Amino acid sequence: MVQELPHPFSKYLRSAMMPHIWCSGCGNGIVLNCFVHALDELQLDLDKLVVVSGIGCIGRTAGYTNADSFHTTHGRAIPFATGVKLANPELEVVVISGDGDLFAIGGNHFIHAARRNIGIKVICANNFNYGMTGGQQGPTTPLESITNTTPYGNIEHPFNLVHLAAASGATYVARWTTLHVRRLTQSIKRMLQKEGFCFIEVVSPCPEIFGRQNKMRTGLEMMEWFRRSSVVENFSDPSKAEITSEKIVVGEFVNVTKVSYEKFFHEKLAQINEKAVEW
Amino acid sequence: MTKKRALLSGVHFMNGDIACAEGALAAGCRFFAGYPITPATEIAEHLSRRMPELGGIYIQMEDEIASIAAVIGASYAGLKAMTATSGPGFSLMQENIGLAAMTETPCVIVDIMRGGPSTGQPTLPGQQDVMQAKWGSHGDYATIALSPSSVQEMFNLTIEAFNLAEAYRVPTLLMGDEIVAHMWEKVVVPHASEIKIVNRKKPSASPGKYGPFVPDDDLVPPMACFGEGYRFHATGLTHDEMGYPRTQSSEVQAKLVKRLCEKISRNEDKIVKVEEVMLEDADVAVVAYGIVARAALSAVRKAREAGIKAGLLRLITLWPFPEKPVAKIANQTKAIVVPEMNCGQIVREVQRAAKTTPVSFLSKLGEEPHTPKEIFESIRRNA
Amino acid sequence: MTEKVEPESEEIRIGVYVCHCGLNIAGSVHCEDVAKFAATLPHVVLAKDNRYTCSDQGQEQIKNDIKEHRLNRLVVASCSPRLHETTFRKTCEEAGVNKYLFEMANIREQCSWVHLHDIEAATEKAKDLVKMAVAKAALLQPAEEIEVPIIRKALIIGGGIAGIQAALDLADTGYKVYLVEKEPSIGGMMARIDKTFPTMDCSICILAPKMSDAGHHPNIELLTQSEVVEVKGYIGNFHIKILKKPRYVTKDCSACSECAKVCPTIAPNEFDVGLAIRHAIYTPFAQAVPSTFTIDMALCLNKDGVIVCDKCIKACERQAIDFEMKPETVELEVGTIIVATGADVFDPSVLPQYGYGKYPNVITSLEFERLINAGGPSSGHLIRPSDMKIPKRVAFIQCVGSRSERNKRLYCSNVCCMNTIKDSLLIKEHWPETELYVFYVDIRAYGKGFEDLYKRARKEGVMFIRGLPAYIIEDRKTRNLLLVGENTLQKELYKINVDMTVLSIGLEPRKDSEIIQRLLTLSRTQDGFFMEAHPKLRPVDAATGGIFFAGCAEAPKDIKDSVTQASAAAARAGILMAKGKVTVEAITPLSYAEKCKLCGLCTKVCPYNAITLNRELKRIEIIEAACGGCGTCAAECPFGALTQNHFTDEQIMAQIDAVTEYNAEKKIVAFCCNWCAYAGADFAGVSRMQYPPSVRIIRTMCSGRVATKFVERAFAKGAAAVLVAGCHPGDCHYINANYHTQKRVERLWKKMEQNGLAKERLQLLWASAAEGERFASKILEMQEIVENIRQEEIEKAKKIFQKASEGN
Amino acid sequence: MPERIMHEPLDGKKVKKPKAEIHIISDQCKGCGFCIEYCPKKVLEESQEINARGVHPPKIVDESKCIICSFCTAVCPDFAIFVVEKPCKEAC
Repeated sequence: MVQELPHPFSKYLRSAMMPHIWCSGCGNGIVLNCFVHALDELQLDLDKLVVVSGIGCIGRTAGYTNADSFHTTHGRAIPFATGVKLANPELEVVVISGDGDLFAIGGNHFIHAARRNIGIKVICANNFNYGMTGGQQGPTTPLESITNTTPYGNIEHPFNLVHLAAASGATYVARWTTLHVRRLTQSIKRMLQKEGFCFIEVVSPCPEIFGRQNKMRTGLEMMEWFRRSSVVENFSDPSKAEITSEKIVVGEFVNVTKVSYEKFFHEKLAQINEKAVEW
Repeated sequence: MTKKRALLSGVHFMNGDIACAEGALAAGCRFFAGYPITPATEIAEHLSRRMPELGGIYIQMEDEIASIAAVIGASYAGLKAMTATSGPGFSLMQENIGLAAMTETPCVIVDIMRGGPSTGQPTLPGQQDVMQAKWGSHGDYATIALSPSSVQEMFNLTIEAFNLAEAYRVPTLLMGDEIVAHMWEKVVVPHASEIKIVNRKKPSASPGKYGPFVPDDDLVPPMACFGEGYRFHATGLTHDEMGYPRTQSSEVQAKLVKRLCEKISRNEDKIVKVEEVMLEDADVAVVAYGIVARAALSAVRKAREAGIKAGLLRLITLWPFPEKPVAKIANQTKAIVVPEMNCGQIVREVQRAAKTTPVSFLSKLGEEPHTPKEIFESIRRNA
Repeated sequence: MTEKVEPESEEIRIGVYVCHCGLNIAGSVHCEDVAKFAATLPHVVLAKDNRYTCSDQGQEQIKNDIKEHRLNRLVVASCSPRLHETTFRKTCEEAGVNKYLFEMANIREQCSWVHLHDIEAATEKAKDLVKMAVAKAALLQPAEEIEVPIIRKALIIGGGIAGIQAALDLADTGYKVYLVEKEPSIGGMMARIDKTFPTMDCSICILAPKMSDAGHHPNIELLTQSEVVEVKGYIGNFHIKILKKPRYVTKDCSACSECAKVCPTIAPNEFDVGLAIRHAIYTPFAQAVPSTFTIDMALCLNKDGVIVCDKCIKACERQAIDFEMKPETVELEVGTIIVATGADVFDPSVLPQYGYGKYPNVITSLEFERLINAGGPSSGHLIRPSDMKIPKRVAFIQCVGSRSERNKRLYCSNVCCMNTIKDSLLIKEHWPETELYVFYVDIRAYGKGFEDLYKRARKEGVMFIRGLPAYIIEDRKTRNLLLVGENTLQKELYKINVDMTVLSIGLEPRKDSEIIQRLLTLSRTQDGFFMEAHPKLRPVDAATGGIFFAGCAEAPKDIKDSVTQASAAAARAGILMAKGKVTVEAITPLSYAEKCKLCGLCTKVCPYNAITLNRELKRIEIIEAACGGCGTCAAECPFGALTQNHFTDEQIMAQIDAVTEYNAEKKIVAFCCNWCAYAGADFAGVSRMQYPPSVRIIRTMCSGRVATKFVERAFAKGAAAVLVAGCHPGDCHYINANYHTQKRVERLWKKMEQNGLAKERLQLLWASAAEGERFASKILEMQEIVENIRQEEIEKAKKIFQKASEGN
Repeated sequence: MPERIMHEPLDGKKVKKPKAEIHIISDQCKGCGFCIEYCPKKVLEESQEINARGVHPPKIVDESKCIICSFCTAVCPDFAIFVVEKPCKEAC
């Protein structure tokens, strides 16, 4: 066992912040891993990258990536990122946050950013509950699941995030689990090379908080669920992309070309300034 | 270059909202994010036309929360950014005004005050948000708040607000009211070259060394922007000077919060602006701000005609509170009259500063501000 | 679906012609008497005898009589209908009489020739036969043959040389062709062979151009890694379902093989019989068509849709790798099908005496082909597996899995002799010093240029020793092999030491032949290869219409024969598609809706799935085009709701009654299927085999048509014995209809036993068209019964089957 | 193809497997076991040692079986394991 060599991805991480705060078996580390893996494969200029996150366990990701990063208030990562992207379209702006942050308190921002087609890239780690606050029911908590606030089983219908994103107008929509690291990495690469609003949902294990209350005490057990249940159905109907204990539909669901808000805006600028000169 | 695309200059007839918008442009603001709300809507409408002409960004967000968040983002990306709203929107913004304070984000928030609470009186003036401007968001922090009382000042103070925001890396609030916003007046716009513009300090340290929250002697840290190669981190969590979360450390917390407040209080003298009228020999002083100050001025003149030695202290800066100017007049006058379009907000600060000098409060709520007569009566009573 | 045609009200006027056929008939039958007798029969308005009815004058006379005497039914008593029915049917049509109003009495093959020396009996029998024909003729109905359109597209199953050739021929003719291959590449066995005999061409060199032609032909659609899973429909209108397995590599693949270089998993390459390795992502051989690589998911590390290893994905510049590919079902509509599924090779590891699999230096002829092949694992160097050294002495053992009772492979595999001779010459060519021994049973060098090659081999010093080794002993140290056996020419034992032994393995039917057989309703020979419609005259047609054979699927063949047969099959299929339509003989079922109880039995017994039960409309529906015309449905229907056109119950009953009207107790009523038993009886006649004249043959298309009530009727009318004769099981011309015959006969036997009747009075015979002897001896055997049967027995049967004698 | 395969591939020995060098940063490991469970060649197993975080990091069972697919590296949430290919002079 040799140890002198540094980890190949260490240059993408803020050594001062390592090790991360996440529990053993938590999928957030895999999301971060795949994200930097994609950066590595794309040889992306880190000086032009901005990572924005909201509140929640995964919200720490911004702090861990060795790029310009901002850890906003709960739910506000997307509008903050919108400001950044519009102010400097040269920047690659990536929002990495959780299901509660992006789709409960931040839900309105998400659908409008998608509608406007702002050129920001959103990765959502979906762990089915509010992990950081100790495991409360959230917008993606499956029906009948047990959480600290649904002790008798969840009676709220969860969001189908890929359906929501597709319906809101995202130009790229994919879902993978933390077991599909290769596809997730490729998917992130594809997303980073696209124009307009993109969204990837990563179904991620939360063994300590969610799993514990739902008969999946370890990360391995949750990963086994993913292995057992996930089926790759690329470009299938997002509205049918279910997540149940029997079936997790993963894949790329949307990949279309649509002019981004910022590009559109600057085209307009050019036009009106043409006119202005004529006057 | 055609006239339309340039910044304005010369003499113009406009309303307060437009003056504010033009002031922002003159100050170098190139990003506006907002959400329609009376009586601030014209600012957005005007900028939606003017921003593009000057190559700036205008965007209407899904709500005021998003608007302020976008403004903070734009500021970190290097643009001077502003949003404008009124009471209800101002309340929604408080969360991220706190974030702006915590992350020391230079930005301007315009609050055109209307009758509250809640939806209140959308089309009528008020001064009920001035305390919210100080205490609106949770936790201890300091902001700067200015109060224009004319359309000309809507223009001037907007520029001033940007300069202060940039100088002190602090969210700066322009607390206008429905009347100054909708009133049409003559505005003299100096040529761009004659307007003083302050820009944020850029770091001298190389990317490797740079800490985003390492303060200079004035307690204000130089500010790098995204994409400049500094690869820094900022967070709403309690953080050290490198910007990294230190949620468990009491000394980091104490150091940080103190500095956030002191970078304003220590620079109070440089920040605070007041207007003093006929105070040299005054027995009775009126302390007023915003639109009310204009009624107060004519009331003071009336009193002088009636042989009462009255004077006016007009607060241009509301926050940090002009402690010293108020204390000064308190020493030389018998009484102080404070008219406000609320149930008594700034008056408490005046009382605190005036110490023993009696302060009488003149409240006005509803569709119109105090008449000069009402204020005159109060002066006479206290003379 | 045909509705019952009401018999025309017009008076029935039958003309009968008794042919002398020179002396062939007249020699042992009094034809004039027969004609006179015929004239007395009901509805007969004219009866003549003439020398050669089939001659032009004979036919002219018939035509004139038809006009002159307003004949509307025709009976000719002459040779076998198998010979001249079509001739006289044409004559009728030319005279304006529907050809289905013609009936023949076979008084030559089944009378004069088999009773040469008993003129009286023969004449009596001839009269009976005419009487039967007239009885049937009176009930004949005119019929129109229906036409079915043919889809001008062909499906070819199997992408070996036969499939490729057939595909190219059809495609060049202008027809759309779907070429289905279950392996990743077309090419089949020929692609694996080094050289071809007798010309010694490089096999792949002459095959590769054809492969790429097939790959790029605008009219050919290749479906590799695909298998036919469902075939519905009938000649001209087949609906095919094909399961296309995922390749996991898209067409963008440039076959640069960078992926294989980085693939971490390896396995033996099946194409090289495991003598070389391949990776999980691979192409079986360099010239593969399509050249697109494929991923062996059983071997790949990426399971359950989780990509663990992405080396190939990273290595692929064109991004042609797609693990998301899923199996797809392709649906096709074709008019014709060519079965070119090829053959397997015999697995010699079942023969312990040769130690294949145990001794490293015992290899098969197929492995040898890969070894000697420049593109093979040893890049053409003949090395022996044990030590990779060039063997000095090599033995070939012939007939391994051919011509052997023990291995249940009685047939000659056809290619092994020449293949060995070719191989021996190849070795001599490169390593002249090598000692070569060929152990054989017979050397079969029957083909063009084969003998020369054989001579050359002997001249080159290849030792041919008659007599296969009894066993092989391996020297543990040297791994050399000692072959021990008897030289049957010199009648002496031999013990020969060699470095390597090549087992010349035979060809055998594909293990999955049953599947193809079931899907396409084909029949197979005892050997297990697919059976052609006629061994001489329809060698590439299947019994099922619209389906043809090419290559080793039909029987072991060499490349030349496979190509020849492929072109023949293509031509046959082409003929159908060029016509664009096909006519079906009007011997299809006829249903009486009012009698039908919707039991659905007919749909179950139909070998062609030509009958479907429409529950909504409460009726059965018959697809004439799909119907083979065996009549099994009519025989099985418990309610008499089905009968067969031109072989109706009434007609057959009439024939039975005609036979049994006088001294039934002296007669055998025989029901013979047109293709085997009846043909067998004809063959007995042709070869002048003599048998008792007591038998009266009623021809049905298939023994499956013989309903129990026919047999019962015969007994009820006092017949001494009844014979039901058909094709051997498995050889049925109507796939499996004769299984139902057997069941029915067994039911009757049981019934007879229960009623204390001698069941041997009913006999079941399987006789092929070639087994005249078998037929003759059966009649001889049954004559015993006829002679020994007691009157009471006959009466008893009459009583028991009483009911059957009433009506139809 | 249906033939039974009875002989060893002649070129079996010629194929050269890359030699892996597995690096485990033990103290960074949180012991989730993903690398162990999902290694296609079962190269790793849980060790008995207890690391700085009080968990059992993986240990190498048979490095020679590793085919450097690097799935362990990709699936590790803690950046605690990676594999490099040994330079040829060591490998061959």
